[in-house]
Amino acid sequence: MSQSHAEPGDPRSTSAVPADRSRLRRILTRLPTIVLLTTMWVILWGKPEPGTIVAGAIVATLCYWAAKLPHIPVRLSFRPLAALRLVAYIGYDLVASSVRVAIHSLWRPNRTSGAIVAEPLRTDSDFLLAMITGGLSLVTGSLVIELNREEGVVYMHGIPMNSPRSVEQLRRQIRRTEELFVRAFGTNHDLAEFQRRANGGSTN
Amino acid sequence: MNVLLAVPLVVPLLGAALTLLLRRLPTAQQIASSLVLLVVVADAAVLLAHTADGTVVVSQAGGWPAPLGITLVADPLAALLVLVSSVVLLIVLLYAIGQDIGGLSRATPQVFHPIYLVLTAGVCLSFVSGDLFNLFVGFEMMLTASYALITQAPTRSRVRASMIYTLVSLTSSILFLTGIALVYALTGTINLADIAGKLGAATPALRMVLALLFLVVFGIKAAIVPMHFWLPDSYPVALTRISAIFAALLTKVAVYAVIRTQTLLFARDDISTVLLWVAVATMIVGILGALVQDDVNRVASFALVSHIGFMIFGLALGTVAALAGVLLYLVHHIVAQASLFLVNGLIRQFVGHTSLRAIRGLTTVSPVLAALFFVPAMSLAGLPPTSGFVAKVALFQAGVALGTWQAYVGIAAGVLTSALTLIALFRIWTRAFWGTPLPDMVEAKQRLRNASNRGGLRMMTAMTAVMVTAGLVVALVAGPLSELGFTAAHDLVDGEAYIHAVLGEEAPTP
Amino acid sequence: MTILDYVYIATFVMLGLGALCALLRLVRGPSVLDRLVCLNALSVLLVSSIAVEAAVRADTAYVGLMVTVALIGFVATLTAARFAERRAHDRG
Amino acid sequence: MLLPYLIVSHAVVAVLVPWLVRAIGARAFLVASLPLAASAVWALTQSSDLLAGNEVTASVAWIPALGITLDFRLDALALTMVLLVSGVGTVIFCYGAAYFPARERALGRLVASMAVFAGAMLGVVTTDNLFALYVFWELTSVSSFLLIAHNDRKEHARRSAIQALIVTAGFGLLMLIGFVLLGHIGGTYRISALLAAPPVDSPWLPVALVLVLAGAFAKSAQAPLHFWLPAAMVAPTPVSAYLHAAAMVKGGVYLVARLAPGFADVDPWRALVLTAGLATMVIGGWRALRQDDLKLLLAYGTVSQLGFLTLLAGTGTHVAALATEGVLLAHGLFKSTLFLVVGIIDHKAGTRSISGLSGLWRRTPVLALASLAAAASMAGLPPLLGFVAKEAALAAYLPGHLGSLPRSAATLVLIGVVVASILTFAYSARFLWGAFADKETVAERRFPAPSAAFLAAPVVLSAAGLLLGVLPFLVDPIAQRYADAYTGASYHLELWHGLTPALGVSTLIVAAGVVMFIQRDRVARAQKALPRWPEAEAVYNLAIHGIFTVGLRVTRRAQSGSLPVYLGIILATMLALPGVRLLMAIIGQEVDYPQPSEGLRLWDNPLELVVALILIVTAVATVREHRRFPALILISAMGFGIAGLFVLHGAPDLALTVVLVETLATIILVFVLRRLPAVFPTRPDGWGKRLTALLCAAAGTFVAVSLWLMTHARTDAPVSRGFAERAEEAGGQNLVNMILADFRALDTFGEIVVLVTAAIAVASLVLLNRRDRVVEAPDADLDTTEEEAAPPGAPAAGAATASSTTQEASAAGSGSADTAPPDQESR
Amino acid sequence: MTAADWITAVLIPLGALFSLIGMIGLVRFPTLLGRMHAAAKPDTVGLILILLGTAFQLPGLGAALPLVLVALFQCVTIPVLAQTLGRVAYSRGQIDAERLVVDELADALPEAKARQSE
Amino acid sequence: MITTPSLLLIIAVAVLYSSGFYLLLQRSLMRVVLGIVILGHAANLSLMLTDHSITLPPLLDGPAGEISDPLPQALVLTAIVITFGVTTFLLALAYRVWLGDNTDEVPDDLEDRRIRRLREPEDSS
Repeated sequence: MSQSHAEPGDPRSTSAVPADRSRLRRILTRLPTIVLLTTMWVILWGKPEPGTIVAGAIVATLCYWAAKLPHIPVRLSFRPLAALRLVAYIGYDLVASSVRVAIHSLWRPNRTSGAIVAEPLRTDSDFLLAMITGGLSLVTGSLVIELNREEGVVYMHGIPMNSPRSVEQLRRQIRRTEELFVRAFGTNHDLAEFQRRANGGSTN
Repeated sequence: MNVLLAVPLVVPLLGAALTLLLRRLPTAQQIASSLVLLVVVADAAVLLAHTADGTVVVSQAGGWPAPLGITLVADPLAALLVLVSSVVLLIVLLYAIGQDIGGLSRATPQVFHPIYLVLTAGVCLSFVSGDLFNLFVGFEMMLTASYALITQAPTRSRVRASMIYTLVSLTSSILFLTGIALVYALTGTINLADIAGKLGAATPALRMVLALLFLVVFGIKAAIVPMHFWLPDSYPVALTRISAIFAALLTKVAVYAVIRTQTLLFARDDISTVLLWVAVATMIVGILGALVQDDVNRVASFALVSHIGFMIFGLALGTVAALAGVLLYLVHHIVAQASLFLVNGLIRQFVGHTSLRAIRGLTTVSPVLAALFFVPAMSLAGLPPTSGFVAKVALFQAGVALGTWQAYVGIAAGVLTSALTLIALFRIWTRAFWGTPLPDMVEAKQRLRNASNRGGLRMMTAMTAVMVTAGLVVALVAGPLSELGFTAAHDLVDGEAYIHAVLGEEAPTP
Repeated sequence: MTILDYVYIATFVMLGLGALCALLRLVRGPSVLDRLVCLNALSVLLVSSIAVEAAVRADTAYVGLMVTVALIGFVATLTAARFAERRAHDRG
Repeated sequence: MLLPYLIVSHAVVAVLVPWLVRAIGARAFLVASLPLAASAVWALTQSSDLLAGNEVTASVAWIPALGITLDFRLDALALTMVLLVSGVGTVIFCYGAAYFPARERALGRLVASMAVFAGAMLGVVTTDNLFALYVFWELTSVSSFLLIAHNDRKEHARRSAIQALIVTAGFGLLMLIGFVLLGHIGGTYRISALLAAPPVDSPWLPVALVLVLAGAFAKSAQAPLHFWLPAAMVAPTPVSAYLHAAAMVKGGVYLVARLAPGFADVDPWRALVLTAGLATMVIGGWRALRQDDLKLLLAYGTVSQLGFLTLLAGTGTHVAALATEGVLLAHGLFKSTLFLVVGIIDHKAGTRSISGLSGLWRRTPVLALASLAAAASMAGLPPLLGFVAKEAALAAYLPGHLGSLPRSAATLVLIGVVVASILTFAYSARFLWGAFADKETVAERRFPAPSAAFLAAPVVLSAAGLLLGVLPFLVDPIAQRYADAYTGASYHLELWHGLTPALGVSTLIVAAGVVMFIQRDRVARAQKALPRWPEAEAVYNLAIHGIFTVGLRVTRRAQSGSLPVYLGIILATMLALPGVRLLMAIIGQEVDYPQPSEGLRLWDNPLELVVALILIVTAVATVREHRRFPALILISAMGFGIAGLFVLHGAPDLALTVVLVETLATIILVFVLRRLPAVFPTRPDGWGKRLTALLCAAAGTFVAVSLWLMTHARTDAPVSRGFAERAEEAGGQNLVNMILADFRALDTFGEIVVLVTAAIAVASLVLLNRRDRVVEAPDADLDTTEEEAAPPGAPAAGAATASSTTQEASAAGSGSADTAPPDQESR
Repeated sequence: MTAADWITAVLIPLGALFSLIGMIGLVRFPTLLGRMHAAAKPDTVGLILILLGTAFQLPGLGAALPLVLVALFQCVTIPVLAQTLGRVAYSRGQIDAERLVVDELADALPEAKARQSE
Repeated sequence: MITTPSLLLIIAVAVLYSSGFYLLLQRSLMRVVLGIVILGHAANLSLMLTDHSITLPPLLDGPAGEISDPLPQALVLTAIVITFGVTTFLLALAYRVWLGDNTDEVPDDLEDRRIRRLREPEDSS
């Protein structure tokens, strides 16, 4: 199965398939977004009454149609256990590094320096990359500055970086986060690719 | 909800929506908006018939009783103004349609029609609103539409002019909102009739502060000196159809608001001396400005400012006779000013501009145009037998009847202003209409005559003639009109009829 | 006054002090990006305050507000940031 | 009564006549004279009835509520005037048919204006309502304005016309105020009722009379307002003959004569009328003597005679009243004759200058004869009507007929009248001599014989003067009827009263006049030697110039064209009116201040401090910020502050809206901002920076203090307490939403309309009119082709020079004039 | 004081503390990137804690559900914002190079630039 | 009984109005627009302050206690939206001014400027 690398919204990604099937598929691929929007609506409204749900669905469809959101074929899988691990890791990291930054900001902000490191990634699914960078940025003390999509290199700013050792730690953290994300959400194909690159050690 | 009061708001707005949908079908759009205005005119006529005996027609919007919901009220003054405004709006609309048919304008008709109808609704709402905040909303509808209109065919000078217009109007709106806040702070209500009742118990000094603040708020929009500067800088630059409506109606809506608030809400507070001096300053400064202008439209705009002073003068007198005079003046001025601006538009159409420095001998180029200019010029100068004469006599009579020195000061200023108006307007006549026509004007006339768009031009001329005739009709029916004026003025001075009609018979009165 | 009330007061004091810090940075600058960060921080603080307020009053009326502010504050800041980015490119 | 219809018929003719002129040329005058002739006939038929004591009245209601009704009333004075206006008018209209060539420019306008004038004049003299009188009065002014400038391509004609209009209509306004006062004092605007019961004990009565007289004097060219009349001679001769000799200028005299029976004894009346009349008589006569232009000679003569008439009409005695009637008629007849004669001379000889005419009497003896009769009448020679009238006039100031007139005044007047009469004789002789006599120094001109139709008019009028002089009893009864208003010894208009003092004075006048004519060269030298008086016209010019200069000064100061200044003035006004009032209230302790027990406190909640600090700091920082982007962020932060405050005040819905709107606004601002320069220009804004700051601080403080005091002074509990119960029955929970969606749905509806309208406006500004978009290039100005360029429909050169925005017009240059639509409104 | 109240009493001040410290960092950090770190993330932690605390005070699960939504938004938006700001800061050169131990992006940038323009 | 809003907020209102007015009187269009925005806030705030005490949101099914006055809130809501619409238009207009004149300034009126340059009235006939 060849992985499509089409840019988001590229019409070519669906044009190859026969017409009626493609329409069905298009609707199906859009369904999750609409369901998501509807759910939000219902949550905001407070009570899940049928009227609310219908109204929400209509509003969501309208929003979707009006905003002409690009529909991207979602190619993800979901592994609950790995996801849990991921959440736990991120949560811990978040709190821990928050405390770290807090300490620095309280006692020695002037002596705190940062570093920008380049770290090659081992996956190239769009979704995964977005999630990984998001996750990385979320965690205190790290900030994605630039993502080189073609070579799969992520440039991270980290803080506090007072020694080469902490730089290495930062790199490790990036790789760990990446791995967790791929394990939680990557398709089998992604996983295989990731492992191939990780084992091969080639950074491309 | 009383349908009569709802129609002038709802029908134009529905019409606006319809014309927006019909924007690809110019003819349908034109017919639709004309029909809408016809309906409004008819409705206003019926409304006037209902109120002519001094009855106050009230409609509680949504069925909620007065201080809670929004009340729409039509007393004779409001009803008459709705009628006159809608007639003027209709005539100007037809003028504009003529211009569009002839392809003689760069306006965007698709946008013009819906916005114009929104303006109509805003003007009507401002007249019949019985609620201070709703009045604000009406004003904003009108003003937003006017912002859209004044930027039609946005050339650089127009954009500049509309910048001035918009910012000054916005300032006024902000102050209006502030005023509403203060009124609510003081009385806890925003229904006009209710405020009128409750202000009685308020500290007089604070009440007077409010009275003066509202004078400033509406004074800006009514172009009362010294808050008038924006008007001559913005109106003359707009398209004719738009400056005509602005000059005729928008300032009058503000004058109406001044009258309504000062008579109904602040009748107990004697700010008549302030009003008087403001009126005198408005008359004199405005007309002095008109004397030195070099552009027909600018002369007309300054004259407009000056004549607002007459209405404020009448309000300053505050008697029944004076308010009746103000009503006559309002009607007269709406029609006369609209006529003058339409004629100026025709001049622009004929010779390409309105600068006195390059217009000569228009009587030769177009005798009809000359006749059409002459009548409103006479009317504005107050020469008999036009409506302007009648209105001025009514005001002078009221002033003499009151007999205070302030009244005489106002009368003196009025006489001086009338004389100077005569000079200013007949200066246009002698400079632009008499003399040997410039060669290029004769050519321009030939070109217009041979052009394919004569039909449009004819319609424009015809509509201008209709407007001028309307001015004469106002003079002709001045008898019944002044009767109506006295009825309306009684209602204004009394206030009880209004308050009772809105709040019910048991309401406390000031 | 229960303990909870003291807790709320303390919370508000902390949030208020935080807002003042943000305000300080907002005025001091020095760069646009600093100000944008402050803007976002303020919006987050607003959401936090609303949340506490909701807790104080045990009232659900504020919940919708929170969602909106959280989302909208972000949109504003993001737009401005994009603008700043564009200018940076223009300059570069 | 037929009269209203007759007047209306004039208006109808005026409307139709331009088309008629196109068809039959100047002969349209004949058609236009029909209503006049009908009026004359009608007046004659009424005269017997009238003399029997039955006054004819009619009334058309116009604006009864204001006392403006078109009352008509035909009495003796009115009859005289109607006969004069319609009779002389008919003749002059017929003359006009022969006078104007068929291709005369703007003839339609002329005939129509004359018809309007004739109708209005009939109205003036027959109406019985002060306002109706004013209406017709000003109509005559306006038609006179149009008639004077018949040849509007001449600068002089235009100037004279506007001058006449300004003087007559301007002072007419004073008269209007006088009328209003008079009506207010007297309780009625009916002239007859006022005269029947004149108000006496009001301090405003003299003022009213002075104002009315001012209008009358201006109309009747009394010194020092006389200057417009000679200038008006630029009009075609029939116009001068009719308006400025027979009819219009008599309007003022008529008004004086009309009001004199009621008000002659009220104080300033006589002093004013006699002084003005005498001065005008003498000045006019004196000036007439030195004119070379025959028409100007007549014009000054008219001024002099009008002074005489005013004097007589205003004297207010029985004999003076009789004399007034006589002179009115006589002057109307002889003066129009003479004007018509001048018209014929001008037409045929091509000049009307005394120094260019010689020996005409031999060429047209008929004309000379008619002139002789008219001039003799003017000079007061028997057996002409002029003589009869002048005898009566002299008698009026001689002892025996003085009535209520003080003797000293009468003597003074008599001397003046004698002097003026001598002058009159002299210039009458000068006219005849100048027009017809042989002069050695002047070569005779070609003079084609005028047609009989042309000659008929002066002959008829002059003959009428002769006829009435010989048969004064035709006039006398009418005059008696008018004079009945006064008590006095019986006196009749007659040729021969016997050897009375009046006859003696007349003889003296003639003798002196003859001497003066014979010694005309000496007189001329004496005139030259005398210092010239300041011309009244110079004063007028100075006044007008002064008005324009003041206008310019004021406008230059006030209308600065700068928006910041305008807005600053608005703020200043807000401070000056409500602001000062509030300050006065605070100083005078008229207001209550909140006490600590009533909630005077710094804050409700410490968080308020935070929010307020955010607001204050961001506001001040925004003011001090000169870079656009930081300012924008500050504004955004302020929005969050406001939202926070709303949350504190229990208004989550509001906070939500503020945040939403604020964000949208920020986004839009960003889109606009990125087009604009990074730094705000900080040019001085016309007002000093400190002054501006002070002004704004004061304005802000005013608003806040008002708010503070007014919330404290609240009179009633807010009405919104009533919403809760209503909302429950309506089934809503969130009151704000209930109000928006139900109680005040109209506001919400309006709000949506505003929003949509604004959206359309924005779209049409930004998206439509793309062709007006300018490329972001340094020389963008040159590309704004159709913006301010001369429209193709207009001549490029004319519009460009005319354009008030000259710089831009020239900058715009030729542009895309060929591609733009035929838009005339592009400026 | 119920158990829920106790939980709230712990969580909410803790969250506020985080926020406050973040804001203090915003003021005290000398570098732009440092301030970004300080402002964006303790804030998020603080917000989540506060939300959690609030959830225990609200009447029911249904009422608390939107709070999850808020937290979710925050988690989604903060990284996006941080990333954007970081990129802008870097491209505008508002990075204090002295306070960077390593800057591998500066080494890569010339070629990155070249690639972008292709 | 509380009859007035707290002083601090009154001061805030004063500062908002003052700075709004100040910006309004500037030549730079963007500053003027910002001034209008601030003034809009100020006016809305004044409306809110007519209800002078901190109370509960105006919900009938909410917790018991005195609720705040719902009417000013409704008015402010309407006013906010209206002000927003108009401000947007103003921005579009500023954009057009910039397109036409390439400046961010409120320009003076040309005809007024011409008349200001006149020494003598052009005609006084």
